[in-house]
Amino acid sequence: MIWFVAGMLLIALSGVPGLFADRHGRGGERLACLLVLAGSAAVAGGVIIALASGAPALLTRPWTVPGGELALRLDPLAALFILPLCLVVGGGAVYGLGYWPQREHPGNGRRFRLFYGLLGASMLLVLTADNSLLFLFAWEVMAVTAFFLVTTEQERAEARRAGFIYLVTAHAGALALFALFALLAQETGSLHFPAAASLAGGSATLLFLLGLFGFGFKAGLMPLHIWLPIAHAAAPSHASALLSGIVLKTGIYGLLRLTSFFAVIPPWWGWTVLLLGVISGVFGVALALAQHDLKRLLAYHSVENIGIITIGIGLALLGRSFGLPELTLLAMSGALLHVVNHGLFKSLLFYSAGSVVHATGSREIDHYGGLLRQQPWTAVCFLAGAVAICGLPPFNGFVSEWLIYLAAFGASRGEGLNLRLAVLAAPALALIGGLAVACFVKVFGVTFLGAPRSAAAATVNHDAAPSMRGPMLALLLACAWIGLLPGTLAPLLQSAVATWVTPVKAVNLAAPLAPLPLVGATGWVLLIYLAGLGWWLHRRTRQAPRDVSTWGCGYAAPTPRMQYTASSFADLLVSQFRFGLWTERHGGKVSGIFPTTREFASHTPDAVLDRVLVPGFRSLARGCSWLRARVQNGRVPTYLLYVALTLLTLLIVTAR
Amino acid sequence: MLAALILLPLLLVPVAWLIPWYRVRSWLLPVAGASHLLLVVLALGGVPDAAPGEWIGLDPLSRLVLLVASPLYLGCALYAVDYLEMRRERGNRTMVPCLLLFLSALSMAAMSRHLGLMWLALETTTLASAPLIYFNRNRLSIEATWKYLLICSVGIALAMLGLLFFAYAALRGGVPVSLLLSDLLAAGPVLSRPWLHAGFVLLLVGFGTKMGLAPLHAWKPDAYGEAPGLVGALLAGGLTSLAFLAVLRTLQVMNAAGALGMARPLLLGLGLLSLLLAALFMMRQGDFKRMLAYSSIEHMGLLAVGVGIGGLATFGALLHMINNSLAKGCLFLSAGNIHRAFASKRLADVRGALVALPFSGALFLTAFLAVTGTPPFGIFLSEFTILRGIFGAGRLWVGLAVLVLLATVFIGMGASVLAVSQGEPTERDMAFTDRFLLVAPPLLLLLAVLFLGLYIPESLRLLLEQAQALVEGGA
Amino acid sequence: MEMLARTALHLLLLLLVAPLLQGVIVRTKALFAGRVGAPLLQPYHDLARLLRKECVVSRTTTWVFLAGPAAGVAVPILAALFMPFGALPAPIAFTGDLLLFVYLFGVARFFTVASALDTGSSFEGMGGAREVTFACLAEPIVLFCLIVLARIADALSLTALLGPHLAATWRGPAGLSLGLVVVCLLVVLLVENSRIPFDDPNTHLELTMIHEVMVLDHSGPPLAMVLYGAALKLMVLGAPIVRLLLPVNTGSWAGDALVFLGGMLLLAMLIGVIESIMARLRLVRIPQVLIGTTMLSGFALVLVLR
Amino acid sequence: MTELSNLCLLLVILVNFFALGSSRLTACIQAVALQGAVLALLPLATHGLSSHSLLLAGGALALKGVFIPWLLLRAIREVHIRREMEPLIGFVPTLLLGALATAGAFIFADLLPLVEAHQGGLFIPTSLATLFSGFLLLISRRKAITQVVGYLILENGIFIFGILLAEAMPMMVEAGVLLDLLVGVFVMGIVLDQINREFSTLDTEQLSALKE
Repeated sequence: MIWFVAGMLLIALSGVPGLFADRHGRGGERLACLLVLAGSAAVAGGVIIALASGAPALLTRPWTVPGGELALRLDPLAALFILPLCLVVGGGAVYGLGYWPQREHPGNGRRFRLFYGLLGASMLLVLTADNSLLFLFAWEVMAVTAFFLVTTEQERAEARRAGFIYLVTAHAGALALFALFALLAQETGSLHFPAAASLAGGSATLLFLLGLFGFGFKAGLMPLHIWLPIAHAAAPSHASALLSGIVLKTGIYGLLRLTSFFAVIPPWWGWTVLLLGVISGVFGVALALAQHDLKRLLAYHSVENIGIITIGIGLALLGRSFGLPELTLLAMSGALLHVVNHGLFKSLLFYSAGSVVHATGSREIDHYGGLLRQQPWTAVCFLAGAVAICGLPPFNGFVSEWLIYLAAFGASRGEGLNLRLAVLAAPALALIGGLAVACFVKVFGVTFLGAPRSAAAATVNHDAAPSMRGPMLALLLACAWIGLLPGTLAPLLQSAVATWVTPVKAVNLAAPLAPLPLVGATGWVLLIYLAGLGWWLHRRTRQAPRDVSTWGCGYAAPTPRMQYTASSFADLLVSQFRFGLWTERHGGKVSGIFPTTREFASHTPDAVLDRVLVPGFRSLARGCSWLRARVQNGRVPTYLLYVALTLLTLLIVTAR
Repeated sequence: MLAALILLPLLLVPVAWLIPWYRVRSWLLPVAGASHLLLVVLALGGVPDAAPGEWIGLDPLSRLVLLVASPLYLGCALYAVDYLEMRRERGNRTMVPCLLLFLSALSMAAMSRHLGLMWLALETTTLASAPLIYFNRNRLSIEATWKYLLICSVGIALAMLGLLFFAYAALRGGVPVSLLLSDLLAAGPVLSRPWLHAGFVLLLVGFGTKMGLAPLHAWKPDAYGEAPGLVGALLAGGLTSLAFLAVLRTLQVMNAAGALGMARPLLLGLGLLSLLLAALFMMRQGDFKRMLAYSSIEHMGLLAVGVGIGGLATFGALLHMINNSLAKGCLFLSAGNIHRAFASKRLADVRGALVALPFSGALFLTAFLAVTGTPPFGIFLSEFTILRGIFGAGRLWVGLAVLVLLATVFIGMGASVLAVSQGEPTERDMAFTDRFLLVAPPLLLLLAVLFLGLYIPESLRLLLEQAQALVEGGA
Repeated sequence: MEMLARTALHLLLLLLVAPLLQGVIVRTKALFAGRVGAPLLQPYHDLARLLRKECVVSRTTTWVFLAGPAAGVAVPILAALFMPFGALPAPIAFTGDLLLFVYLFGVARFFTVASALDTGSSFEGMGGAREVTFACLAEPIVLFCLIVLARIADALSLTALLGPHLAATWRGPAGLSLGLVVVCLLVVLLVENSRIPFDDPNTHLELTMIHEVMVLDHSGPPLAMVLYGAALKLMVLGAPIVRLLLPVNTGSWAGDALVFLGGMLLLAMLIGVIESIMARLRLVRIPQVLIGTTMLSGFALVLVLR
Repeated sequence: MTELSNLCLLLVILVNFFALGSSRLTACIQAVALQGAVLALLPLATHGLSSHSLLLAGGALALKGVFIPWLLLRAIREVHIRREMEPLIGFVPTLLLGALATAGAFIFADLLPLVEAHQGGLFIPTSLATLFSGFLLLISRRKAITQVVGYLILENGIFIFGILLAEAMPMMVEAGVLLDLLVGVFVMGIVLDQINREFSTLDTEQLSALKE
């Protein structure tokens, strides 16, 4: 525990010395990076020690604020969230050296690193807090620091808008949590977190709904995902990685903690969560497919993956309400593993996307093309991340989705139709998987393959800097490790699920997870096959003539601009989801035998934010201004009238 | 020593009037403030609680208010030095004496154990602050002053009538008539109910006007909007706390008479109304100083709600009074700096304060976060405590309503504050930059709020609990 | 030892018989058209020639261009290890291997489309877009069918799903949904292998192609691997249909193998017949057909869930 | 003695109505001066000739009857405003409202239990009625001067009530009332002066620039 706390403090203070360093020097950022690395190492060490000891590590100190108590609790459930956090936070610090160097960003570099460290530390505190007040405290600090990361480039209007919307949603969610924990304190009589499965009845329903709202906002559960795409797009890439990889997960963590308190789980909870998961998954990936801003697209994929995780949680909740420990175990371990996996491969994707953006200076996918030649490292890393996020073997994404599938299939064996129907999660997952493949083939192909579509892409001359490459490769290895040796994580998953709900201690994960090594083995074989065949093909085609151009199907002068773009690639598929996406298309109609030049543009705004909330709030604000102009009309007599009326009303009320 | 708290600034008034040296006159303010703070600290430690029958004395409530008001005043006084230095054209021959008089009246209002005396002191604060609002000497400021004066005078007159009703309640109850707090509390049970209730309503409306509870708030946006930043800070941080103290005093009497059950719903209603009004009126507020006024209304509403619920919520409300005053001080002072630098307080003209005035801009933004209840600042604790009180009292819907309104407030206020602080700065008065004395006081106030968010000294907790017991003990 | 023998037999069946099916299909269509048609072994000759030929590679391409064909061959071979051939159990069988089976083809698709995009040709991009679109819509169908089978067999490995119990099931109450499953799987087979009515393997207008247009630039050995991969895929995906239609277990493995081969040939002929008697669907219709099929499979699932 | 005081009180109420009804500022101010003078009689009428009540009466007369009316008259002489142009609420409606308010005051007063000594007195209803009339004037008029007049009448209402408690709380109340009145109106006078200088009018319509 001491290691953990020390590491947390190191991370928190990592940005402070830099504040006093030279605006253009490298010392500050190097020192900060070093501190973060040391901190993450210490934290990871502390976690591993705590895990080895078996029992959850506790730390309790008095705190003199009303109801406060510095209570930390480090159990396997938290550990499962903390370990990827260490990797991503540490990696991000190194990545920043190359991606956001102080000399290129003298204005905001120091501020960025300060809040980066604070964010990391506050998340650690969120994941280990054992007291409502402390939790809220860390939660809000996390929200605010993340806000400052999003608005790093606050001179850009886009970043300001993103920051504002993020801040508002974060605060709204936090207020819901205020209510949640106040009611919880009323139930348990103290602000200390209750023990697992200790709450029965009471205002459970209200607590659950408040939690779903408050934590759902953070997790980016549809339709509460509004802040996510813009914020991820606006932040610097390693901040986006941290946001999408870890910050979202704190929402999931909160939901898990909350549900672990209750003794009995009514089935409709599981169904609600499951349904939300399916909606987030399908529409998240559909929206992603329709985007052509690289980072916005990745952000929507975060919504999708949160959906997958939530599907797992929903199944696990159903397993609990129907008393099927095996189902609970499979679903929850799948969900937890996907939490880890998404943290890893999404960060990998954001890092490599950042390297592309850094090189081309644009986030528009349709401006890329043929980058694989100049950026082989980035391309390989992105490819690996893409394969992983599509849930394809041999990478880690498949393993977690596989577990959730098994759980869904398991549900079909249960008695009672209201449980069996949960099996429908499986086709939904399949649809999500298929769409994800389509989307990432699109991104990878349009970005790295073919011919450059713009001058910016054609003049790219550098791959990711070594300091950016290192973290990317580390994450790549982590993904491959989980994908190829999944069995190694089984014990941790088992104990984590056991901390969430006790009965699964009886069942052991070994039986359901037995095939994992085989899955890994298949991955190995696949790799070997591909390598062998590829090597053979390479030898056979080594002396093939390479100076020919692509066969243009008889068209004489093909140009790069004629290549399929991201939009056109996705169009056929997106048109299937038109009912939910409302893609906007402008122009593009050609007529006549010799049509003149025509413009065509299509973009898909966020269904919830841009179609519902923004107009709604605009009219609300207009109404408020109107009312204000009437009430606050500047005339003293009117004001005195208010006083008189108040006096009369109160007198009448009391006289009655 | 208590007398000194009142007399010292009072004696300095003529001095300030007479001495010819501009800068020295400005420096009288910090001197008075510092010595006042020193005396307060000594008094808090040394002077025992007031015995029955004393007209001037301390009790936990007055200790709390002094504890808030004195540091805030010192901060504003320090700020005033450089501020007046920059506004030499305005002169400080009215400003300084009025501020000193304000301090004296403030101390008296906080310490008087006699409702009549307290009422008198409050009236004096109103009169002393009127010329301060008029500092800028233009049409708008005169208008603001007029409104402030008229509405507050009406309010204070109603409060007077309320006091007379209390007295008559005692007369009717057959006990010797006296407005001494101790006597009223002792006579509590026999006070005649109709008179008591009517009197409470009058006092609530009267002091509520001063406190700025909706719909009695109408003077606030104008006065806060037109007054210089430091005056706004004193009004929003000090005067409102005094008015709140006055309301608490009446509550004490009601409590002694066992009529809290009648008093609380009224407070709760006014509080919720204030929250609602503030929430709606902050939406797309184009003037950031008026926005601060609405924020002050919002927090007065929170105080009223807290007291209206009672129990833990009252404890939270008392804590909130401290945090709110300090945070408001920082907010108004930094806002004043931004106002000066951009020579405007319209959102349309003010952009990129973070770049233009690194310190003031950052302070403004941080103070906004603090005042909207973001950790690690104290307001987070007090708001959460109030909420716990509300939910603990089983008032589920009140709690949820308060939360929704707080969220709305955050949206409205956030939009304006971020618009002011972020972005590329618009053209501005380059002569004005962050000076030490213009930045240090708000910073110190903010640090105080931060401190209260991280650690609440045992003694302060005890004080708060005693104060709470005083308001509603035994009820 | 015995295990190794089984695996060897399994792979031999696959690798040797797969091109033959293509021959059978072509022959059947020729007969319907009243032509003699190419010899049954023509596909073997084609592959052999292509492997010998030189190849040309566009200058825009990278190594990804070659990864497509490689995956196209590697994946079916690997997937076949989980798929029982008729009554012959799969060499590898474990709980949940059916998902691995499904996702392996996802890998193949990923790299095939990627290599198509690598050429930078608008036509091949178009083909890729269609491929992924229809695959997306086919994916849920497969899952529905698998769930139905899993529910019937109460197991989660392909071998168990296609076990000896099927014969009884046909007669049982679940027979109807089994029939629906066969239909759905057949549709999926046709889509995945880009046959009429969804795609025409030997059309000559690129604008109407799906799969063929993706491999326009492949030549020589890579093209050979593409074709061979397609044949393997047809066989692997056809196997479950054969098993469902002929759920007979002769005691000996030779007998089982023969039954399976016979079934595969019949299936090939069936495909040939379908291709001869049906017209090609308009591209916009294809999604509707697929969604309809999804409904059908969902109905099958409901039948067994209740 | 009650009869005399009641007489005065009725007079006070009449003056309220006159103030509410009249459109001429000078008349209004003079009416208030009259009201102040009448109020000065009250303490003598109730508590007889004691030094204390004499002082109260003297103070009231000096302030309410003489000083403040003089101040206001001077003000309007400077800005040459004679009459209250178009009030926010017409004169007749104002009068009706005033009647309502007075009636309400009497009803409300009945709810409040009195001590024997004050039974049969009109003090409570009159003070409330005067208070309400003052309020009404404040609410219904545009001119700053008229509003000050309204404030004065409001204060008079409170003063009437104070007289009841005069001997119960020696010096305290009346000191409060008089001082408040003095300071309040004095400061308002200053502000009026400033307003006059800025706007060269005392029409509060001009004073509505500060609005949303």
